[in-house]
Amino acid sequence: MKKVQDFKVLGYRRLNKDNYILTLIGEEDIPRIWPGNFAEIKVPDSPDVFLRRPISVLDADYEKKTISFYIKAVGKGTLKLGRLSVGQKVNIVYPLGNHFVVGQQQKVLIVGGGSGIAPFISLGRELKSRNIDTTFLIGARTKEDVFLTGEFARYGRVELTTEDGSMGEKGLVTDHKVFSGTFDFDKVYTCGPDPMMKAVAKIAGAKGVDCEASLENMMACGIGACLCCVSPTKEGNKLVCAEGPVFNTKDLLW
Amino acid sequence: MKKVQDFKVLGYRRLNKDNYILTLIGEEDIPRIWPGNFAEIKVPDSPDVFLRRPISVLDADYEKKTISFYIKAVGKGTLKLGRLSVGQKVNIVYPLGNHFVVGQQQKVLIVGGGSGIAPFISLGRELKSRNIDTTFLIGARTKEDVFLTGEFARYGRVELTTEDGSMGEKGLVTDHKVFSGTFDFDKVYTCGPDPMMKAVAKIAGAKGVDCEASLENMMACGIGACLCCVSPTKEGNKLVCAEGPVFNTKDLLW
Amino acid sequence: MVDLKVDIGGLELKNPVTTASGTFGFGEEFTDFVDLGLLGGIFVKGLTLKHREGNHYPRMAETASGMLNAVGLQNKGIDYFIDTIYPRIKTFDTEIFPNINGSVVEDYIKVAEKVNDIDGINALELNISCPNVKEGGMAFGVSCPSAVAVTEAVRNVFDGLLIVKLSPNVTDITEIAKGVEGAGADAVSLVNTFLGMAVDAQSRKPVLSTITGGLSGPAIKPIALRMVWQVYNAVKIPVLGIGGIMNATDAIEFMLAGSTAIQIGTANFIDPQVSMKVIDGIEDYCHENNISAIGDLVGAMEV
Amino acid sequence: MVDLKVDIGGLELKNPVTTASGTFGFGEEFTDFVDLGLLGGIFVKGLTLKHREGNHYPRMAETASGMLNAVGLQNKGIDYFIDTIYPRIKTFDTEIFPNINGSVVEDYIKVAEKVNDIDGINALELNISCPNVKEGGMAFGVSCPSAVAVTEAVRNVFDGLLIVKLSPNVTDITEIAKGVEGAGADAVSLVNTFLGMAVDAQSRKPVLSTITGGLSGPAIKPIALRMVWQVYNAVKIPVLGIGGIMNATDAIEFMLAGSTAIQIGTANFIDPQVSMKVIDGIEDYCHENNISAIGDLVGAMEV
Ligand SMILES: Cc1cc2nc3c(=O)[nH]c(=O)nc-3n(C[C@H](O)[C@H](O)[C@H](O)COP(=O)(O)OP(=O)(O)OC[C@H]3O[C@@H](n4cnc5c(N)ncnc54)[C@H](O)[C@@H]3O)c2cc1C
Ligand SMILES: Cc1cc2nc3c(=O)[nH]c(=O)nc-3n(C[C@H](O)[C@H](O)[C@H](O)COP(=O)(O)OP(=O)(O)OC[C@H]3O[C@@H](n4cnc5c(N)ncnc54)[C@H](O)[C@@H]3O)c2cc1C
Ligand SMILES: Cc1cc2nc3c(=O)[nH]c(=O)nc-3n(C[C@H](O)[C@H](O)[C@H](O)COP(=O)(O)O)c2cc1C
Ligand SMILES: Cc1cc2nc3c(=O)[nH]c(=O)nc-3n(C[C@H](O)[C@H](O)[C@H](O)COP(=O)(O)O)c2cc1C
Ligand code: FES
Ligand code: FES
Repeated sequence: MKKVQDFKVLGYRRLNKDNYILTLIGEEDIPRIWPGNFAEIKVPDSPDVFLRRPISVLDADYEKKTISFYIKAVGKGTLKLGRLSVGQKVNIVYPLGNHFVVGQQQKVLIVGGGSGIAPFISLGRELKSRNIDTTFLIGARTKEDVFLTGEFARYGRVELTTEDGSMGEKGLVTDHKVFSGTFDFDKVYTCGPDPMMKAVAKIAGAKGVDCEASLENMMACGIGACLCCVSPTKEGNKLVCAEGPVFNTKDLLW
Repeated sequence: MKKVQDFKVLGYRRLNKDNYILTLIGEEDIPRIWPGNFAEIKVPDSPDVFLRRPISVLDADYEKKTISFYIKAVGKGTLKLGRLSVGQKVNIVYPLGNHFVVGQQQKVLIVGGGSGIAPFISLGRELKSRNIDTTFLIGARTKEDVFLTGEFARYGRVELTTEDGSMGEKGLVTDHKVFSGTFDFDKVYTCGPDPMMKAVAKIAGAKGVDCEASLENMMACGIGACLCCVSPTKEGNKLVCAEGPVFNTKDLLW
Repeated sequence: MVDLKVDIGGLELKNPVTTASGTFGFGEEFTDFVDLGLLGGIFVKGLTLKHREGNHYPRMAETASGMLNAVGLQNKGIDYFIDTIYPRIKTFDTEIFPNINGSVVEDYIKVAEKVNDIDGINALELNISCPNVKEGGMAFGVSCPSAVAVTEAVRNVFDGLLIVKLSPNVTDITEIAKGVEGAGADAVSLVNTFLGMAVDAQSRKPVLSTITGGLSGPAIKPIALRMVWQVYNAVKIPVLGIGGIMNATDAIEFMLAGSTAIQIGTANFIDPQVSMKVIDGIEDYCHENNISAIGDLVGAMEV
Repeated sequence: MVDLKVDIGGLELKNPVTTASGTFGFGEEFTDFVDLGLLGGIFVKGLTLKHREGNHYPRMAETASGMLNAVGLQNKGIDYFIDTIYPRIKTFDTEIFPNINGSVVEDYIKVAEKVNDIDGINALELNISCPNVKEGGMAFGVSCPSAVAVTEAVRNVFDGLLIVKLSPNVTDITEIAKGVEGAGADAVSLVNTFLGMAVDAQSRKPVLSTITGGLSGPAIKPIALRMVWQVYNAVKIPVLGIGGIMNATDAIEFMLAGSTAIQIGTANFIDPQVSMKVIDGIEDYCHENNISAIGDLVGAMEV
């Protein structure tokens, strides 16, 4: 059940200059949120931000009625969301979109880059609860851009790559050793920049392993009403907000 | 010299539910402000307020670099200006418009109503410094709407009328006894709702006393550039922001 | 009690608040947010004869108090609507208005014929103003002879209430309105989106895959209001006002300017519950202003 | 060093940033805020043959990301400009562009003749798009034959650079642009304001004394950008882009869409110093993007 709800800013956790976790607290019950679901956030008090902004749900606490987002400030809206006052009202529409499918896997690989790591806390917890062996492979530019590894470590092995080699292996995620040698994963989940996801999907495809990717897209409504968000698939154009954001990469024209 | 300047909110003094004094503090020198001058305030963080809002300068402290405004919340902009956080940035263009002319008077009457009392603190101070005998006649709806009388009392006699008689004489300002009996003022200054100013101007005119009124108007630029603000006068349409807001009522078509 | 019922050319709506085509899906997308049975009506997403994939990504750009879209009538075609979608949504206790589109007059006729045969459909909106398709669309709506021609053609095959949706991208919208009135339209709805463009200064490319797109949202409200008022004064058939309506006050302004009913578009994206709030707000306004029948507001602006 | 100089039909401006007619007074109003000598040029407030009182109050309404104005060409007449204002402002080290208006072609001719005789004036802007006057104004700009007629008439008597200011309230702005190009215009400027309306739901009256007014500000930017791009592709003469430019990025978007120079209008009310900030911002953009001559940006949008 989707809903529109007013929350209040509970607080921030600042990860670095541009990255932060925003936690909101509400009064109503939070509906069940699945790993990969997102929210459409109305950026308050922002004359130049007209539309809502889609942001993945990082985590939610059904007891405390809190919900949190991991946000990278890239423009007007995400900058402003990082500068609200505690107690300020924030209206969100949530939970939106489909979600990562967790099936009868034994060993999964999660590949995240940039703000694409957000869905993977809750996905990791879900996998762990089902005793599925999980490896998180996180790619970043430098060690300053590596976040949440402590959280990921609770749910599985954590591997890192940085472009400058300042942490983990040097290079892109796809250069990482998990992809060379034996590749005994039976599922890959990925979220991050398009080129990264495409490269990961290609490798997974080559190895014959099922791969799900969460796509980004410009969105207006987030609920499948405007048909503004679109991704070409083998079955024609699909709505990223309603038929996605998670797609099985074998259905995409990648 | 007019300027555009960033200030910060220093604080509020709440007069009642809708009326407040907003004080801003800046870092630059404040140019000389005359009684009747106004500022064009950019309402921060307000998606539905596009244009600046004209507000009379209530007072300024050249030493402390503060400037204050007496504001009545009547709509989007004035509501928001009453809800800023301390330290929040506010950009203003000031000082704008002409001002009340203080000449060789002996005894003056100041008639203010509603938010029209704002220019009269600094005018009263100016008159007092020149030893001019000053009477403030303030009209309000009820005693809850009577403000700043303590300040006015520093500079002259204070007379009050309220529509419900809850303070001062009952009735409109024009019913007040200063207008009956001997009327020995040699100048009248007025600011407030149009009907009030017109009535005051009519009496002053009948008594042959010079009268200046500060007019309100919808404004876009506040600096005489857009020609959006206009008041008909005996010499044709005049710009309220640049040729006013203070007019000698004998020049108006009242 | 305020009587909110309105009459558009013989068709009665519960209230003047409807949702605009392309901004409310098929209604189903909003069941979590809105009690659809409270709405005056739903104008469903634009339909064409054949399945259309729509335009390439990106199809959307945010602008000051508005947005550009270049969806390009993505839909599965009229038959899919009739066979699969309509059976699902016909149970909603509100008026369903198909919005029909075509590249050539023949297409419009074929779609209208099919709509004419749907049980339970009382009206259709003839869209001659879509700016986002290469052929047809807005081209019909910006020339009076072609607007008249397509209206006449559809009129001949459609027995229900015919609402023609006008393009604002014209010098004189009253000319087109009068033309389609003469050609048998029972009502006109306006405005569709304004043809606009967004440029990305960094990449030095257009933001939209189609270069230009349709502008909607509060940015266009003043122009839309003006056009509604002009058309209201030019024709005798009812006018449905559209363009940047975000709240009840906006809706009332459109009614005062001459709208018998209004359509809410882009606002549904900002607040999926806005349509219900507008209904409530109109009712409150009527109470406060002692208006017993909403129809009294239509065209009541004193000039 | 970035070369910011631009050439409009033989007239060189220091940079592409000018201020739009009716939004910058005669420049004098901004001397406390702007070093006028830094501007590419100033389009002064609209001038007419005779003194005009303009329209009644209220003349202005705020709208979403924009405003409506109904000033109605209040001015003291061309002779007053020549005798009193111009002598004061001619010392500014920037190009002064008179903006001329009329109710009938004869008036335009007379004003243009007078402007032709002013020493130091190199160009004029022929406004055939003012939506706020009962006679003439926009009526000239929305019909191709009349736009051509007034352009030809003024061309016959004016020797300097003739810039024709186009109305956006038309079906096909390229038709009018091509028409005035053929009639001898050296450049076109666009857009003037869009005809809009505001209604006060409480008083149930129009907000403006004239009922309708001209919409300006960022709300109109997407439509203005589209028109600039269309006109740029339709004519060979330079295009001056106008419409909702609030910052350097907006200005660059207009240049990429085909503007040789730009005019800043409503933004001057929001920030009286915006014109200087736009100049600085354009220079920064050129530095960051290794553009050595600003002219390289004109029409450089890759489609
Ligand atoms: C399903 C989904 C989940 C997302 N989850 C997260 C998340 O958890 N954390 C996070 O930081 N970001 C997330 N994003 C991306 C986020 O929506 C954009 O960064 C944000 O909308 C940018 O808004 P802005 O106002 O800051 O930027 P703008 O000023 O609007 O634009 C800045 C830049 O971002 C690009 N951009 C704008 N909107 C989008 C968009 N929707 N998708 C991609 N690029 C865009 C623009 O083209 C421009 O280049 C998600 C996007 C989607 C679609
Ligand atoms: C020279 C001058 C000095 C002023 N000084 C003060 C002052 O010291 N304190 C104070 O509280 N107010 C003052 N005002 C009035 C103040 O500018 C308006 O109340 C304010 O602009 C309303 O803005 P808003 O966004 O709150 O209202 P909106 O939501 O824009 O409108 C609410 C109502 O106010 C009316 N209104 C809007 N703008 C104006 C305006 N400029 N003048 C008159 N009515 C308007 C509207 O028509 C509407 O009815 C002054 C006005 C002028 C012209
Ligand atoms: C994303 C989007 C898709 C649209 N699709 C259609 C459509 O299929 N058919 C149609 O007649 N109008 C379509 N429109 C136009 C709207 O119905 C409406 O006329 C326009 O958006 C102006 O109203 P608004 O400002 O309230 O959005 C669409 C508008 C948007 C924003
Ligand atoms: C208050 C006001 C007065 C204007 N007066 C004139 C005028 O006298 N002559 C003219 O050609 N354009 C006039 N315009 C139009 C502007 O020059 C400009 O074309 C329009 O405002 C669009 O630009 P903007 O969105 O940057 O304001 C006026 C605009 C405004 C807002
Ligand atoms: S964002 Fe509207 S359909 Fe996806
Ligand atoms: S507000 Fe612009 S001239 Fe007065």
